[in-house]
Amino acid sequence: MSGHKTYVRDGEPVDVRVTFEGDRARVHVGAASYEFRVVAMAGGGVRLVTDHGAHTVFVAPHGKRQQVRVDGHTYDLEVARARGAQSVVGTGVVEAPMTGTVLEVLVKVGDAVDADQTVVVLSAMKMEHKLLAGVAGTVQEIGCKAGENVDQGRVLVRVEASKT
Amino acid sequence: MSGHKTYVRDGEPVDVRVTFEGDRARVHVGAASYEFRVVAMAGGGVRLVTDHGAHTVFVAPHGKRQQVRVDGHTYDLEVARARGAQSVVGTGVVEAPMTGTVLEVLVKVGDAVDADQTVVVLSAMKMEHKLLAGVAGTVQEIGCKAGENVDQGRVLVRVEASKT
Amino acid sequence: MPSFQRVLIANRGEIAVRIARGLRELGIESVAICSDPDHDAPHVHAADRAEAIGGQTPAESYLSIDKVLDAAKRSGAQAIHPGYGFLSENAGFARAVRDAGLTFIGPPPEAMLALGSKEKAKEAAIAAGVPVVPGSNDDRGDDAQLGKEAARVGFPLLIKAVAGGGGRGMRLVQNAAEFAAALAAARREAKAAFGDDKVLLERYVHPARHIEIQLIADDHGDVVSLHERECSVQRRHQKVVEEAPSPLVDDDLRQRMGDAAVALAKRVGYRNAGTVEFLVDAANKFYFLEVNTRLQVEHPVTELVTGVDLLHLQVHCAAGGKLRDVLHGRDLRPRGHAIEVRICAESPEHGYLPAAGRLHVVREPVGPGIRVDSGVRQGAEVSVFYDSLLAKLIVHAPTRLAACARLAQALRDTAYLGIDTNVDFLRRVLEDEDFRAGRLRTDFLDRKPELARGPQAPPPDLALAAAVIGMHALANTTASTGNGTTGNAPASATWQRIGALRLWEPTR
Amino acid sequence: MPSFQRVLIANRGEIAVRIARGLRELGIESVAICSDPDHDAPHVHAADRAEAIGGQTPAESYLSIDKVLDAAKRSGAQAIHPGYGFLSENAGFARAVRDAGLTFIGPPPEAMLALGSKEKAKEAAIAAGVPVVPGSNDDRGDDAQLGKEAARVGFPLLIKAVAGGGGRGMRLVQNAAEFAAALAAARREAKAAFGDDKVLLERYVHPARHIEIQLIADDHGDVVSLHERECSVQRRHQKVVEEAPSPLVDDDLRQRMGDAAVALAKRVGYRNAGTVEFLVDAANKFYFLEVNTRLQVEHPVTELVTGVDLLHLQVHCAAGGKLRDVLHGRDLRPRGHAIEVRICAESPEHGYLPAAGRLHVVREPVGPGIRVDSGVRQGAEVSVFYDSLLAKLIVHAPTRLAACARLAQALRDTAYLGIDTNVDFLRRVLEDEDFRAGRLRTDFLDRKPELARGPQAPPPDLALAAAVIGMHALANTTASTGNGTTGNAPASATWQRIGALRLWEPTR
Repeated sequence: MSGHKTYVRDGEPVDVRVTFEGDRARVHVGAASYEFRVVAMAGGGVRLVTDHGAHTVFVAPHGKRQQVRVDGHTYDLEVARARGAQSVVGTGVVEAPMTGTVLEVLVKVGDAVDADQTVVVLSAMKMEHKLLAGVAGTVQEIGCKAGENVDQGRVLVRVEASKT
Repeated sequence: MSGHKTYVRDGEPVDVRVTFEGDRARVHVGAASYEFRVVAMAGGGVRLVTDHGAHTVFVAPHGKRQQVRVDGHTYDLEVARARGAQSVVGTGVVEAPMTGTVLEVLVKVGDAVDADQTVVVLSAMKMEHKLLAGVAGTVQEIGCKAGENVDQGRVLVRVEASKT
Repeated sequence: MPSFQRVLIANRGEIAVRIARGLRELGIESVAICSDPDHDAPHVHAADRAEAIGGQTPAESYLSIDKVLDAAKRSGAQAIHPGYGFLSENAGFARAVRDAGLTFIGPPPEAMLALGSKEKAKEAAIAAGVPVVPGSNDDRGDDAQLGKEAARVGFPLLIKAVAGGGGRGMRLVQNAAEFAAALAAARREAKAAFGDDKVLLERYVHPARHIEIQLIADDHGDVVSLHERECSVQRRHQKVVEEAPSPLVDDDLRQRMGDAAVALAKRVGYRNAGTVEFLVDAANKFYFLEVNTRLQVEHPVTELVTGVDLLHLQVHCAAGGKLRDVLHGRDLRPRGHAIEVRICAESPEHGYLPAAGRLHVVREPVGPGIRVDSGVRQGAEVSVFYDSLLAKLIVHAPTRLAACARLAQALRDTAYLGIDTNVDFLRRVLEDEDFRAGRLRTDFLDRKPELARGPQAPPPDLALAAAVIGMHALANTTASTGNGTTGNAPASATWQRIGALRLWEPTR
Repeated sequence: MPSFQRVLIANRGEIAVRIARGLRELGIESVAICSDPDHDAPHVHAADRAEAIGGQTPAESYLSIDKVLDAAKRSGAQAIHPGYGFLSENAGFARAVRDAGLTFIGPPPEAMLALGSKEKAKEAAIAAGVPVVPGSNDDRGDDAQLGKEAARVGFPLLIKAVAGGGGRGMRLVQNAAEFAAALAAARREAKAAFGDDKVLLERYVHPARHIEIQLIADDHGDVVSLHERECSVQRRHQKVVEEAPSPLVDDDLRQRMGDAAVALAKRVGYRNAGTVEFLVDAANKFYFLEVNTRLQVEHPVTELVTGVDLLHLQVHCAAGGKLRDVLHGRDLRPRGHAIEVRICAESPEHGYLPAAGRLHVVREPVGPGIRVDSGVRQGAEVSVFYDSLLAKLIVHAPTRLAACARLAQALRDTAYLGIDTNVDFLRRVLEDEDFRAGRLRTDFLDRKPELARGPQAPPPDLALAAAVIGMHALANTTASTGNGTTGNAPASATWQRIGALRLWEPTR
């Protein structure tokens, strides 16, 4: 499972990409890379464990921004684009981020979609993953159907980006 | 939305039926009837509000029994049969308890099912409802398909009870 | 022991929750009241029962004397606790409660009136021999006479417009040489602003500390001082941090301030809990400010260091009980150190802009010596209608430094997210070197604007990484339980989710 | 002020959490250790960092001196806090820690050895002039001589097999006339059971109270008594409820017991925190029982009534600090009343059967005067490997009755569900008339079996109705977010669910 989000820091966009393997998260923040063991806390927070200690994290939406509280310091982050917080492939090619079962296909060929619109719901690792169109445009192809088992990387939906 | 469960009290089975309307719950315990306003508490408990005061309730499974804590007193309840805690129609006729959208049909005609087996997942009021077979037996008829909108009372699945 | 069977709480938020808990401990039924937006607010569920009184704004609900009295009658309550704010210092309400045959848990309306205006309160203080800020309010238009008065009042002094407000017509005068010119300017400004050039003179107490004395008084002539609270850390007269004892008060000053406060209370026939506020100058001279005729927001610090429960004492006194029955032989001297911070929905980083919205995350600290008096719950909407106070975080520790460390740590363990709060600001105050050294003055925050501004550095990589991980983690723990759930009792997946919120583990 | 930079906590559960919090307040880094099942236990996340030491059972983990020392070295800790239980009273461990060049936060091994066996501790007590239970342990087979000894010891007395245990060979003798026959029977039983008919005599102190004195001692010769804890409510020598001060101790007895405890500590060169346990008879005569050479489970009640922080004092003393630097001029007399109950995974209603399994619901009370020292979290698995103590609930209030009311209410506000616990039992104890009246004896629970049994009535309709509603409510709040989620930031439905758990409202 992986995800991606762009924040604005000091006026510059910063890409943050995260990949999960088991309980490990590898995060790229711009050119830097970090790895954590992720543990959920009763009550809604998350602990990020490293070899040198651990960080306590709470997150919440804050209007169009995002609040994150790390070790008792709150940061109010500016989000660059509404590209979607869930598993996103931003090219218009919606691939299965991991092997799983398609729960729902929410669009059909020819539908107009927004970048943030969920097009497929995938069940994997017993969790539900919402896959977003990634770009605004028109659905060109549907590569799966509800109930089908799909391998990682399988193209589930193709969206042609609309010209703006 | 409604539900039903049978407990054993003083060696005798006691039927408990609950019907929800909005935030109100009407409960029949044997021949007696009660009505509460139901309010969820942050942290997992529930408040049952009456005109004369309110009760604080926590519940948890306890092996094959069920714990309920009401106003600081814990009761360890004996459950009569594993009839299912979710929306159940116990006759083998699985009806839509409310208008909604079928998310998944988990059986096909001819399948052998247990009474406690989920046969249909319905999305209604933006919540997911698991509809159980209600009786052990064989699926006779499927009356819906995934993605379909169904009205309240629509027969979704029929199960013929097996002879025991 | 005299008491009540049922008490109505004419308030909301943390103080209503705290009163409901206290009443329950005393075996007294509590009745909450609620406006429409407070339908299922924490204070409603903290009480034994609730009376909905409708309305959105305070004026339509908690400030409506008729609605509150109606609710009290409907519920069969014998007494009303007003909390703080709302109707708590309204003598008319106190009288209406009494006229309705109920008990007002607070002072009698006569005492409230005697202390209600600053002018009257000052007269009462002078009559009781309590020092007040030296001044002169007898301007007959004779500037030479005023010059003599100024010399008597002493410098530095303030010239204020009698009709004034908002600082217009006000002049700070450092010495006699400046007086005549400043007076002329103040008169011109006052005339222009208010059409009245009358002025008054008042000694400028600076640097000053705000220190107050907690009193409790019964119907039998006993008035007991529960000593001081230090409340100098303020912003525009709004207290931000309160503590007891004051790091700046010694036994002698404590005794003299307590005696003064008791004398004033006796003079006006005061009953129940009340607080006498003083300004204290650099030479430890104290001057009467005003009396708060109610339980105060900051009462917990007094409870922690004296070991009394002020709510219990209020109920005891209101029911006609004698203080000597419950306090006789008790050592009430401050022990250890207690500090309270007020957690508010406001952004010090943005000019203290008030915040409203949904509290998506509420995480309140627990542990030895930590007390949280909270009036909110996770998921609740913080309304624009009411005070911005979300909760009070109070610690008690053996020493002031240990209390600072405990409170700073407790603030790090606290999270109220979804709206702006002052939690980070409070932590910065607690970690400030001057604060930790006890160098407190009423202009403490004015002199340290950097505490409100906060660090200007961009968020570190860790914050960005944590934001993305946290978001994904939460989003995915709400994942579908899918099929395969057996129907017996609540699905184990359900329990896992609501329970452990276990991440990255398949639900069964 | 001497201190450490990093301390390893050689324990788990609530005490490890409490130590980690206390260290953080002192600015000291904490290092947790964890066995395999404790991988993500609360104590691990309470510390700044953790060293996994593997193993399932205590013997494989928290009892392994080698593993603990390895972890300490790996982490760079300068000191080890042992908590209670596990290695805390193991003199060999204390010595190994010292030999490794680290500081053991506790007494020196020599003091532990001097107090380690009951016999040695009794000798030390006698040498220090501390009263012990009168007895005779010099059986040379001469029954007539023993009869004379019995008269000296006094009646009632117990005849016990020297080689014995488990009550075999034990006889309670009410008076001299019964002695000869009882002695013969005891000898026969002892011979049969242990192959040795030697017996000892011991005064039977009954009815007795269990009262203990908390001590803290520094390296500079100062030993301070922090007064008594009343721990008479026990089951099979396991404390169930502890409080301070004892309702049965007056200033004079407090002073004499404190002096005795201090004398014993000085005699053996005791350092750091320790507790001297006594039996007290109906005539207020006290008899030495034993010394616990560690911080005790029930230490919070002492902290609440004396205002000290025992963990802070332990660290201060272990680092070579002087008590007079931190306690000089402090009033340490008990103020108010504190009561602690131990919340355990066991079922008093079923013969105190231990319970294990998943804690589906954890709801811990909050409010003025309430402290919870907890070692569990919602969703966690309670393992059979470890002690059944889940958490301690402690209250502080102005009077004992107020503390009883506060604790009973706090217990009603508590929920640990999914496994059996003693929460309802504890509430029944707190509400018991004799308990509330302070009529405490070590056989309190034996004489009141109905407290353990609980009410025998069938569950009321309300319980059944609540069970079904609660189950449905929870099952349905985990409902699918379905589609329609816009992708910007976490889905609002997610936030609603994790946040408010709003029932019966459509998610957006």
